[in-house]
Amino acid sequence: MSTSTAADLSYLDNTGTDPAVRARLVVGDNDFHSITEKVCGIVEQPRTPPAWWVLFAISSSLTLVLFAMIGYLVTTGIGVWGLQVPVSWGYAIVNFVFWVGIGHAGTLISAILFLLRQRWRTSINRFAEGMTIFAVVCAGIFPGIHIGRVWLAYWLFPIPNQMLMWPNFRSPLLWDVFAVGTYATVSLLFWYMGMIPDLASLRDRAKTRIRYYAYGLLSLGWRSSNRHWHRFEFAYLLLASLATPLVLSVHSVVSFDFAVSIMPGWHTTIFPPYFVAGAIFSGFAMVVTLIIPTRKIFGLEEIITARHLENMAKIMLATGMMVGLAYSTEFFIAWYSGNRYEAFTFLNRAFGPYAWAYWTMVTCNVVVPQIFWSRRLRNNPAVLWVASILINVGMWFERFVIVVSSLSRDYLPTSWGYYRPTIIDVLTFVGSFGLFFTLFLLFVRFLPIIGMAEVKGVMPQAHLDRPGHRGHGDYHGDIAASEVV
Amino acid sequence: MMSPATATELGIADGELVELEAGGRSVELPVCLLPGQARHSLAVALGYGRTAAGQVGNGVGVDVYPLRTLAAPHILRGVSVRGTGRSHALATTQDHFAIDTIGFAERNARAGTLVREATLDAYLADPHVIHAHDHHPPLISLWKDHEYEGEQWGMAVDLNTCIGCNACVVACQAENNIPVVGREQVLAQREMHWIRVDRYFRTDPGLTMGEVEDAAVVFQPMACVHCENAPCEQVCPVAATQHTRDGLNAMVYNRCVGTRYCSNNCPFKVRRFNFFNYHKELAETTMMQFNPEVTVRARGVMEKCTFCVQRIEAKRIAARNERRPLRDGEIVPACAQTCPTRAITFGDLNDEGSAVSRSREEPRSYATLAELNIRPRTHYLARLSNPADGGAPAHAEGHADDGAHGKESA
Amino acid sequence: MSERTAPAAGEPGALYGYLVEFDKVDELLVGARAVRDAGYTRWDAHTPFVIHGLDAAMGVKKTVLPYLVFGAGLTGTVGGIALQWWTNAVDYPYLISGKPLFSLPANIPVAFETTILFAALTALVAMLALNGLPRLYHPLFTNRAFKRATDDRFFISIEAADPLFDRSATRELLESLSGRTVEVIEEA
Amino acid sequence: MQGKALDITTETRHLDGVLRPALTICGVLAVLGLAGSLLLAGAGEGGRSHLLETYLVSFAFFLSLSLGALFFVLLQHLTRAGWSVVARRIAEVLAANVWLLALLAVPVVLGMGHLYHWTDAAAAAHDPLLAGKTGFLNSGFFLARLAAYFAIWGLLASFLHRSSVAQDASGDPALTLRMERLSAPGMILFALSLNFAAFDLLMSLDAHWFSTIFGVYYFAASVVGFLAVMPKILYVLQWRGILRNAVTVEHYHDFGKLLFAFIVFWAYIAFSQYMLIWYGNIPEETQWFLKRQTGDWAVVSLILLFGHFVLPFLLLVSRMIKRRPLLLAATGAYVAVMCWIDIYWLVVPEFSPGVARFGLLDVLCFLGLGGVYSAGVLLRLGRHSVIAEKDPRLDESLAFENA
Repeated sequence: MSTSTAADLSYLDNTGTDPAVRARLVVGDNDFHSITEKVCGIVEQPRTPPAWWVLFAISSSLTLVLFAMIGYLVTTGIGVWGLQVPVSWGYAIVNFVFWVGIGHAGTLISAILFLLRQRWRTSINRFAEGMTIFAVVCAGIFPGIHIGRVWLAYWLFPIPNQMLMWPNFRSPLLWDVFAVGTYATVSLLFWYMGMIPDLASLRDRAKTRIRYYAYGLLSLGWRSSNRHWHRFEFAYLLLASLATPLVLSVHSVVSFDFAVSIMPGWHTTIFPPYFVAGAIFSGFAMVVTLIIPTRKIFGLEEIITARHLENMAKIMLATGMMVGLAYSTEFFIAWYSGNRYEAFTFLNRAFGPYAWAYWTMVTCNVVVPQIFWSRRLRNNPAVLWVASILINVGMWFERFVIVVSSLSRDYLPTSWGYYRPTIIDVLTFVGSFGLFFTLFLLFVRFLPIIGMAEVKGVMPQAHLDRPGHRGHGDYHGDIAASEVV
Repeated sequence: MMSPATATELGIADGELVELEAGGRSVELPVCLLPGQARHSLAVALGYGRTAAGQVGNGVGVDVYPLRTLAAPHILRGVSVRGTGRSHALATTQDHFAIDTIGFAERNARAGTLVREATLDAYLADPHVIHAHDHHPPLISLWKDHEYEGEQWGMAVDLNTCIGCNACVVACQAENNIPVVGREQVLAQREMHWIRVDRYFRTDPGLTMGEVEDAAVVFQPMACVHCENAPCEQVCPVAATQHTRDGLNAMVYNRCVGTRYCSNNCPFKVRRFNFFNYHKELAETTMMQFNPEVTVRARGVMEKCTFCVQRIEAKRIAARNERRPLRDGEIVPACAQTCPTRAITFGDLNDEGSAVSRSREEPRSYATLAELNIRPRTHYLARLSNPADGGAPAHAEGHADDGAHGKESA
Repeated sequence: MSERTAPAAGEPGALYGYLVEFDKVDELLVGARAVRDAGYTRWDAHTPFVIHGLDAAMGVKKTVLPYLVFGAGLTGTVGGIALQWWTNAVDYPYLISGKPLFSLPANIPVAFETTILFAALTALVAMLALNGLPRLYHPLFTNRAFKRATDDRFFISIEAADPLFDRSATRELLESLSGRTVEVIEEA
Repeated sequence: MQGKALDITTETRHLDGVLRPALTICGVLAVLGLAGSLLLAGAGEGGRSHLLETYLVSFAFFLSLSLGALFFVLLQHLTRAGWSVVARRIAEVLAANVWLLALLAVPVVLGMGHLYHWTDAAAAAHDPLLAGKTGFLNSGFFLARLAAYFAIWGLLASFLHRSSVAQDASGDPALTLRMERLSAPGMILFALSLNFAAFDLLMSLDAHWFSTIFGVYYFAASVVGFLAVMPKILYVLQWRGILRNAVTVEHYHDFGKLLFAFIVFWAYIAFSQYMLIWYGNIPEETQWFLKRQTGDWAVVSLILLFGHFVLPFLLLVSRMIKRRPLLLAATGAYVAVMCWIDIYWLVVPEFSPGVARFGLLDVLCFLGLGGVYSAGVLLRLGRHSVIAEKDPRLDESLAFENA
């Protein structure tokens, strides 16, 4: 593994394919301390960079737009949106599914990759988990505001009330309440728990009292004790094992919202795994969209390496193909079923009034990822970035196609309709991006965006004692050359 | 109104504003394409474009009296039509969207199974002819069905006698305090009718919209059919719609939080949502016109046909006071009461002698979308026709087509 | 600090224990084995990240956490099913879509989520509780060098409360390791 | 460079002495099983049909093992996995055994007329639903597809097996790269073919019924099946002194974890399919489950629920079992039986509504086919080393430890 001169940036390239050598997960001359410096340095910059302020101003303004739209909606009525009778779920639900989908990558990277011993996760998991939380916050807003009487949303919880009534546990919307609620809670726990040791690092480096106390409080008095680490690791493993089926379940439950119905185009048994694959797909796309500029701005190329990006590109390719397989299976079965309504729904998707949405979806989700077959293209961050944005667009359209095109033409042709969003719909959607980025910017400014303790644990220096142990994970390589402590 | 074929000839699109000129006078009207309108003929409605009709009537539509002359009070000849290229949105409660080719074909194909018909000859030859195309496995659930005891309300609509006059729609609207939402909301497809008359055109198969010369109309009044296994009920998270003991698919307005999930999962799309507070700006006197027996729905709740539950309860209480059982035919929902041809029968399905039960026995009786195992409580009696030439309507593949059956005709 | 004026254990100024710092992982592991073999029980290693093999080197016993979490998960499942059964089939039964009052297939998702929720909350809370966290103050925090325990240094601390603790013998043991100077930590 | 790593040349890596007795056992099983089931089928009434049905069950079961193995090998290459190298050769052999299954498909093809009611063109023409599907469900196209599936699987498996064997001699890391590169498109072909094969072989038994998730279901069943037999194979090999030190408890542990995960995955897919259909309550879909909850089949469904999910879940959640090769092998063997019952449950209710006439014939047919299948595996396995000797990641696998 080359650790070449500073002028030569090729040392950043760890995308080699030699099967006998594991790519290093951290490149360059890094030791434990330099990792701490690099990651904490982002948070510890005494002056907030102007670019941050500009972005923050934009995103917080958009957040205000979101709140204004919600205010208008609540005071006026759902009618301010473009909904009508065949299509009585529109942007709000599309956005909900979109954001929840994005919110899957974090826990996926953390939990599933953890269980699969994909050590490259350590550089990106914190970041992705943060993104999960913010996406789930955005997602959580939509089912709340999309109901006709927002002020009664608490009726969806099984709270004893004076009507002596309980919610209907047969409804998938109630499952959603539990699934998304659990998911938000567990993701938050997972994120926070993983952050405790890093918060302690920030505490121990604090130069001001406020920082000392703030991070001190948040890190709960973590003192790096190995007896604590032991339970911590076990708890982390358990949380990962719990979060993995949870991730699957949450998007499955979201898919049940559609799949339990009897609407053609909604009632499809493949929805649960297909939604999960789509969620992973869109989640990774969003991580890539965010991480490429972030690593550039903060100079994290040595920790979030080219290999990381390449791995994510491959996962996007794989999940994109899964989604494509699901599209074609659905199409095939729609014909095979011999069910007139089912068959028409799919014909209508591809050639009806919403064909534009359908083909946007297919192009972005199935065609675009094909460029990742090329090693050169997937290792080009600019190409990857653009592709990831297109995939985000495509995944939004996937939900749009499912929700809107299916509803717009169901059983009785006399009730067919064509849904058009209003400006309020659009601004609410745009506003949710404002909220997402506001939270994201705050995260980048105040919390450690890379799990330092975990990155250190996969560095070669951490395993000097046990040569045999180099085996697993996507690191190892010749230790001798990389011994730079 | 203009036939699609004529429109194609003239190069005029649906909803386009056209200038009609006759005898040097002209008016500008939007075109509404209607299959079945005779070729090269137009129909315009008198009575619109009034200036002193009060708040409701002023400025609605176009006054076509300028075209009318003493010499030709009803039929004008030699009218010239010129498209203007501008268009006008016609508010209709059906066909909210211009139909594309695949949608057009699909509608034609579906109409035959939704609205069933047969010729008298075919029916006499085989009374079950209208079920000839039911191909579905036995309607059995994966769980043990409930036993329904006591009165079980049901309805039968005879398509043979229904003339599609829309009186039921108006009666329902008056009885159940259904808001009048206005043109804009209708354009946004948010009309509130609990019962509507679904209209399909029967055309020759294989024609595209522009080629349709002639069309017959079939129609079907459609309200909530109170499915036994109602798809809407199970998806409601707050149990705002559930089955009553007497089989009504009840809507609990003050429990409804407005997720609209029930509407999505309703195959008939008969549920209506209060997108706004439609009662907000009504005059005191208008409010006093409301039926005090029926709740006025708030903003953000779903509503739909109740089988006139207020009437059911009133009769039930009366019968209980008189210590007698309810008589068949005693309870009459507003739509049935108003129907000029008595096409709607209402009664107890658990009572074998009731009119509605007897109508179930008829071979003509069928339930729309029965293959979904939703067990609708409203059944339809298929329409029989006896065309003079013995040919015409094949029950089989229905042929319908598009057009406009508008509430507003410019 | 003389014996005579020594405050009672736990009071300010009392001896908490010794702390020794290591630069490298392997040094720490060697040290940990030595301390383990000497029979100490109230001692600990402090590392900025998890070091595999350290648990064995220290002789840390397996935590009971998985059993707690499994129990909590089971409680969640049973609780979730019971909640749905009681609310929808017993306390307020209503006819919904002709489905049975107790519709088990429809109850699985919620029961699953409550399982995960209970188990996950237990995992975190029990982990913290077993670790005695949050504990915002600790004598070790008084040591400046210890701040690098969250950065790049490795430590072993032995508490004075350990039955085998002996001021000189323990110090000798620690000094025999390849760490830096042994530091004295006092309660404050 | 790996100080502690095992020197692979010190291991027994060939079946040699074991091969002959093992083959004898397989041969006896095959002859007894097949002859016995033919005999039974000839004797009993409707025996021939029953034999065909149960043959299809066992055929689909052994096919699922090979497909699961093929998936496993493809996945290991795609993810550049290190831990599994010691066991990959065995999976390669299982996968390559799909050629034998192509041969074993002949009786299924010959019995098509009985197994697949849509093959009856006259009846299909009478049934509007089937008439609409004849473009897809017709004998010619069915056979062509079947041939295509086996070609895809066989060629993929052979390529992976042969390249790996070639590496035993040359140790050329470029071979690993080639296998990795091929695995990506290979996986896509695999996914497509498995999906449609499941539709063709199993779903079309009831040509009226359809479920988009069905392919995924068979996929889940395949992977569970493969992972269930894997610890048993490893255990038996080690018991006969082969790979005694190369395969460690760590590898068993990982197979145990994967088995656990895929059992949960199977349950997830099965639940999704059932719940969605139960909930939607549309007869054209529920009819399929209705058959499986009527009469005896309700019991079989419950056996699957508890035996294929609850019990293995409880067993495998324990770390103890996963780290005891014997216990894991036993659990795996048990799960494999459940997998067979699963496929039985997919197939037989179509022919025998209400009555699960499970009997000696089923057992004999299973054993007979099992004998043939195992003999195929043994012959292939005996030809080369049972471990990918010069895989560049072998050392990593040998030194592998669960963190």
